Amino acid sequence: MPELIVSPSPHIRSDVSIEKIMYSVIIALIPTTACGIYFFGVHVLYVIITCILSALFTEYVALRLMGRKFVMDGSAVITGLLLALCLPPGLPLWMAAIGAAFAIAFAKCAFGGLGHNIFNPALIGRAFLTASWPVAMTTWTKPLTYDAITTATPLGLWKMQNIATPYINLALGNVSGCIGETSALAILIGGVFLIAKRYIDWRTPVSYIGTVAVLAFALGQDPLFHILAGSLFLGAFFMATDYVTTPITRNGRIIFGVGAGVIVVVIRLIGGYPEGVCFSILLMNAFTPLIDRHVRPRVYGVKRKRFFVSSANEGD
Amino acid sequence: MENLLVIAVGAIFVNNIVLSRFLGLCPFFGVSKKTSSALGMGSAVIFVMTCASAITWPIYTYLLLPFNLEFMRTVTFIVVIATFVQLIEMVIRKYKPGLYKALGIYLPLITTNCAIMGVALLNAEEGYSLIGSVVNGFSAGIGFTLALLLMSGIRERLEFADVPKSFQDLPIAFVSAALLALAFMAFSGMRL
Amino acid sequence: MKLDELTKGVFKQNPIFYLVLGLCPTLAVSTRVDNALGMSLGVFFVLVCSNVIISLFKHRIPPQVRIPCFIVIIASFVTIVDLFMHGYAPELHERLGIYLPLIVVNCIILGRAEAFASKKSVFDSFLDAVGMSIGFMLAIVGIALCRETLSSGKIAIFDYTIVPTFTQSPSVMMTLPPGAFLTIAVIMAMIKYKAIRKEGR
Amino acid sequence: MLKFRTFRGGIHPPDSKITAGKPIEKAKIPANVIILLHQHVGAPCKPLVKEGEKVKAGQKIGDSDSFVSAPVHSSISGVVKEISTQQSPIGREVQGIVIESDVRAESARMEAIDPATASKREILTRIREAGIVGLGGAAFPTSVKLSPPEGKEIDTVILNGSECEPYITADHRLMLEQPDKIVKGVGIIMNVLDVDKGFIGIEDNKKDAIKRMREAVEREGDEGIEVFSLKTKYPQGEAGSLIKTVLNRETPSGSHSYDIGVLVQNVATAKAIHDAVYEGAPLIERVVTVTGDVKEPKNLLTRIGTPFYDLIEECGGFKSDVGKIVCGGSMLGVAEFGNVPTIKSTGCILVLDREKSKTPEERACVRCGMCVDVCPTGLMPTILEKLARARRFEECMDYHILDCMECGSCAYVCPSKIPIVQLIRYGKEEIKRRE
Amino acid sequence: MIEAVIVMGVLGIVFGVGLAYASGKLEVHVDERVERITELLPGGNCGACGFPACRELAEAVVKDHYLINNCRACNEDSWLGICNILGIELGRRKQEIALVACSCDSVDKFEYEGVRTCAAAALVMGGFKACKHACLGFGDCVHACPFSALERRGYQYFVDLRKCIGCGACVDACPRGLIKIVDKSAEVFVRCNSPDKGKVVAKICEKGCIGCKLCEKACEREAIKVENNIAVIDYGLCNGCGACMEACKFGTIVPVFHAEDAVDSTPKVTRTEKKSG
Repeated sequence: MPELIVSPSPHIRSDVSIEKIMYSVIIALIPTTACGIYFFGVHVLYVIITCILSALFTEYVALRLMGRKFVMDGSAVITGLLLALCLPPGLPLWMAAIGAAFAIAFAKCAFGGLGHNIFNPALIGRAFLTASWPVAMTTWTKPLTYDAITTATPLGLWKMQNIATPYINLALGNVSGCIGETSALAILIGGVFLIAKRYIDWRTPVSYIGTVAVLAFALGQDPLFHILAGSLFLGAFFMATDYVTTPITRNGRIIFGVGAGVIVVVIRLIGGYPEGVCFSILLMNAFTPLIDRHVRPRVYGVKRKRFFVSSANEGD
Repeated sequence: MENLLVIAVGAIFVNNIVLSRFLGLCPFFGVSKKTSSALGMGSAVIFVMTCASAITWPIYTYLLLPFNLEFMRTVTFIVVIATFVQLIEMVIRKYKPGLYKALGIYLPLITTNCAIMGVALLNAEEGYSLIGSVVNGFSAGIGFTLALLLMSGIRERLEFADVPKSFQDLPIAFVSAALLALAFMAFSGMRL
Repeated sequence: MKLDELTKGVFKQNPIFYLVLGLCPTLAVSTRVDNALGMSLGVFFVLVCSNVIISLFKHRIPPQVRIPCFIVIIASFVTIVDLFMHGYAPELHERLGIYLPLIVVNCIILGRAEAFASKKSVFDSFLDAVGMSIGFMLAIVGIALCRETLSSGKIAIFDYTIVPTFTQSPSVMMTLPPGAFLTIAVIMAMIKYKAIRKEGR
Repeated sequence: MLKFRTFRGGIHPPDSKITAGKPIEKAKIPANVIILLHQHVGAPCKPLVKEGEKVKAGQKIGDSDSFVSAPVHSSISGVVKEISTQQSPIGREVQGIVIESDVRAESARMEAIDPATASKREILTRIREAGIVGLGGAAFPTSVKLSPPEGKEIDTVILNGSECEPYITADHRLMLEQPDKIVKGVGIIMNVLDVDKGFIGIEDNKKDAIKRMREAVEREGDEGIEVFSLKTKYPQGEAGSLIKTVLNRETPSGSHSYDIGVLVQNVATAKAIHDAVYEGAPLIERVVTVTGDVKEPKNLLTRIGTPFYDLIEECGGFKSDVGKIVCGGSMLGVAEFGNVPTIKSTGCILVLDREKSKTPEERACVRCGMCVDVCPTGLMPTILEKLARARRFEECMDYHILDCMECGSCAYVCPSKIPIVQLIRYGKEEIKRRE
Repeated sequence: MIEAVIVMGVLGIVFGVGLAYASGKLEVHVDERVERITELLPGGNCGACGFPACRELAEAVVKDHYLINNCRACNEDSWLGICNILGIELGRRKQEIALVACSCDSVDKFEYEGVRTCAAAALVMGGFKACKHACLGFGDCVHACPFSALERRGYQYFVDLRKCIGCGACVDACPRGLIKIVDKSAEVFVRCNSPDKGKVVAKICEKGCIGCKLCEKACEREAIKVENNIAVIDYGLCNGCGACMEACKFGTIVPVFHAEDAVDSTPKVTRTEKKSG
């Protein structure tokens, strides 16, 4: 009689794994990356490579310091790539490298690595760079010129000089801005791919973009301009859907999207920055633990929806 | 009215008392381990801060300013606040022992909570009216509670996290606070 | 034995890194080394004086109202420092802003008064106060040094440049709140890392 | 539009029903059978025979005085070799009677009764005497289930033919080959309970079975019975999900389906009831799907108590290096470590090779929320898993850990391959232990 | 100057009177003995006393002095100290230690895959050890010990007798109930817990107790008895002579090491380490 393996049920597992999801995200980012390189030239490629390498290297070193095994699961690559995509095309490479290193070291590894971070590492990297080198982070190059002619982003133009950019340019990406944020169409292709594969939930991007559109419309702004301009698409499809830092319930994801949408509009209209996608997601990341705690699905056979369940009896 | 809204938004978001002014850090790190106690502490601070703003304002305006005793504001304020907090402490201890237990040693520390003293001083410095002071005090309390709640949520989740040994407990709390402060920079430069 | 009372504040029970007291001024004024020095001198004066006075009167103060009494004593010294600095270093006074009067609610001072001075002898309290303030000073100046270096791209104390500008684009973030939290986090993690390594051996 | 109603969550594992097209074959009579005295929920039976005694196929050899219990019968004719402790396929050690076959195939039958004239008491006694238990896997004595407690009114009977588990085709084949017996069985259940509404729920991936059953219902001419096409989704066959889908009722947390007036029975149970009543046959054989990595997967009509290895042998033996032998389906089944005998509720023997048996490496949870999305109960498995691991059982109760029915959907979808079900089970056990 | 004095004076009087009044009105009685007792208690919050934390025990002790016997963790000095605070005198307290009653020698009956804790493994087909009573070796007891007195090396457990205070936290954690709390004076113990018949035990475990009664015959004081197929030592009668140990053919009875430098409570077992982790 052979020695058999005994393990608890279930005895079959789905073939979806962390690696598979991560590499699908990378594939979904290819159109965006290609657009970035096409519009802003070869320097962009260096920025992307620098970010990815720096992210991988930092993760390796940090895990070694922590005495853990380095696993090539693709998450560091995504962090590096996403960070690169939300940086200005002309950013000095050393800044990009520091940003990626900061993102991985403090936003990810300090919390215990993949799965434990509170904030989206790529966005922390971007926020860190914005706070550290505001000038470099707001120096935009003109698309398709391949030399550093500085211009303003569509949102900047709109905020400072009240000039609206044509929709077609916003959709195709023929405007200045961060590497990966300009072409709404390319992002949409990747996003739809991920939604179709069911790796991301459609609720987040839809509620996020929807909120921005509705709120912009309600406040007398051009909703289409507001959803196409800036990094809203990139944020909505790739950052606000990051598993680790967003709510785990479907309703929670809708709340997340709505909250982020409101913050984006508030920052764009009265804030100190022309764009607020990065900060809006970071702020909602901070709210995520609270959302997770209080927004729970209704349990089968349990009538009442109970909010504030566990804190009810702790006061006394 | 416009003015009050500006004060409120300023105190809650733009110049958040914890994340931007560095006031009240001891309870921010001390009581943020559980959401429930964070909520309790937060409400205590909101209450004390509002009342302290309301009490210190007349004393400053009608007692210290007319007699040119501005230099004594530190002493006066702290005495007023200390007395007031001690009263609150006694009340909670008597009627809400559970809450008292949860807040532990931090309730007496509200006395020395620089946030409350700081708000009183800021009110004096900015020259707010009575209503302005109260709104400022209340909003600062809300800002404090908001930051505390977010922090407690984060730390509750971190209990499951596989934080490296050298970052466990306080260091990771500081890192979280740093990242939270980074996120709160969203509101810097906000104008109404 | 007595030396222990002095040195424990500096290392073993450093008020900032081990007791985690007095964070507010530490983070708020540590943007520049000179601010940090001014702050720690103020704390030094207030801590030493109040510790000595409180331990002198420890038997006279009724226990029910001890905290208000301590606070009044501390507040008086803070007012002295405030007025003194206003007169002799108006620029520094300006920069420290409300954090100077807020020394009164610095947890270190009240904490030492409550935990130490109200129980121990005058001389012990004095040593404790000196040790604690030196510990505070080392910590705050250390943090300030890190932050100023990274945010200005050079190392300088007052106007003496120690290391000339090494980068043209320093990180602005280090002067901002996130930088402050981050600096102290990294320093604490490093201390912990060393402690763990030591224990492991 | 009832067709599109469904329950929350659920998963779509590959259905792997490789034996769906294979007719039921009669298995060889084994040399030895082991009749376990505890094959059901409730009190174990006491042996009625002694070592060395001769028994006939169908002879009652174990019974209990307890109400919640069912007798056991010898499934072959032969000699009682020993009565000893045996490993049961559900992981317990119970008393068992080993019978050696004498090849004479003598059988004992009860008299057939006519349900039209017989009293309810008579029918219930017959069902009990025939040793019928829930054949879907729960093994709850059917006579007990058909006697609802005082004050509980049953208004609907649902026959569970969904067979949502991958690999298993026993019920599917039964519905194809003996639909009339099943429909007659439902008729008996409805008569006993005085119910005039009955549903037969079948997943819509078994179109042929739906057709056959509809024809059989028409032939029977009972207007109260409706064949209900269910959306193919796991765990459709779980009672709660089935009731939700068919009737849109929910069993309140902590209560039974009879509390909301519903009785759920498996199709195989209905067929067994038919046999016991119309033919007087006790429950001594059932259809078992032997599938997975065996040379020739088959649907076998087997004698209860046949050792697993005999059945695997009959299907040509292992295809490759065997890793796991699972009693039941791939989602809920229990992995065996020895040559255990089948029991009444064994519907499937699944053999997996060593490669498929390996548990994938566990990674950190990335909070993807897939487990929350698929949980048919609406729990948050990832949180339960973390809390159970941290031994924070009181908080587990806040998250309704006891409502988990361990369907395994969460562990199936988890991209980090965390053994969520086992951790939840562990939490539940600890909570029960503490009470 | 005058104003300052007056203002401060008035404020002082107002607040002083207010506080004095309030403190009288809102007085809450706190027994300071609770604080002092809490300080003396070990602070492991092990829960062995039936209270969730040491402080709760202290509060209970003030009301009912004899509850102090519930604390198994505190040492002689602090125990006397607490008695002093309470003003009572109690006799010498019992001191106990935990011992793991399994040699971990049973053969495996299958390859287990799943969550690597004893409690979870015990739920899968009754555990992967052929012996139903065998240690599963994932160290739930080690994690449960509030005083880090247990150590796991491979499949064997070592109790640090200097740290162990017999609080029983590990007893609760072991799904097999293998851990026995015995008097600290114990010199030998039976390292098996299986009530199975000797035939069954011998087949699956080289070091299990088969209930042969050789030890019973060897003992002069009748301190060791075979009950329910397992030898049990009555530590009230045992003088630690070791006769039973020599009589046992299977090495089931082993000495408890009390030497300061010996951490092991169990001697080395010849079986090689199988899997760990």
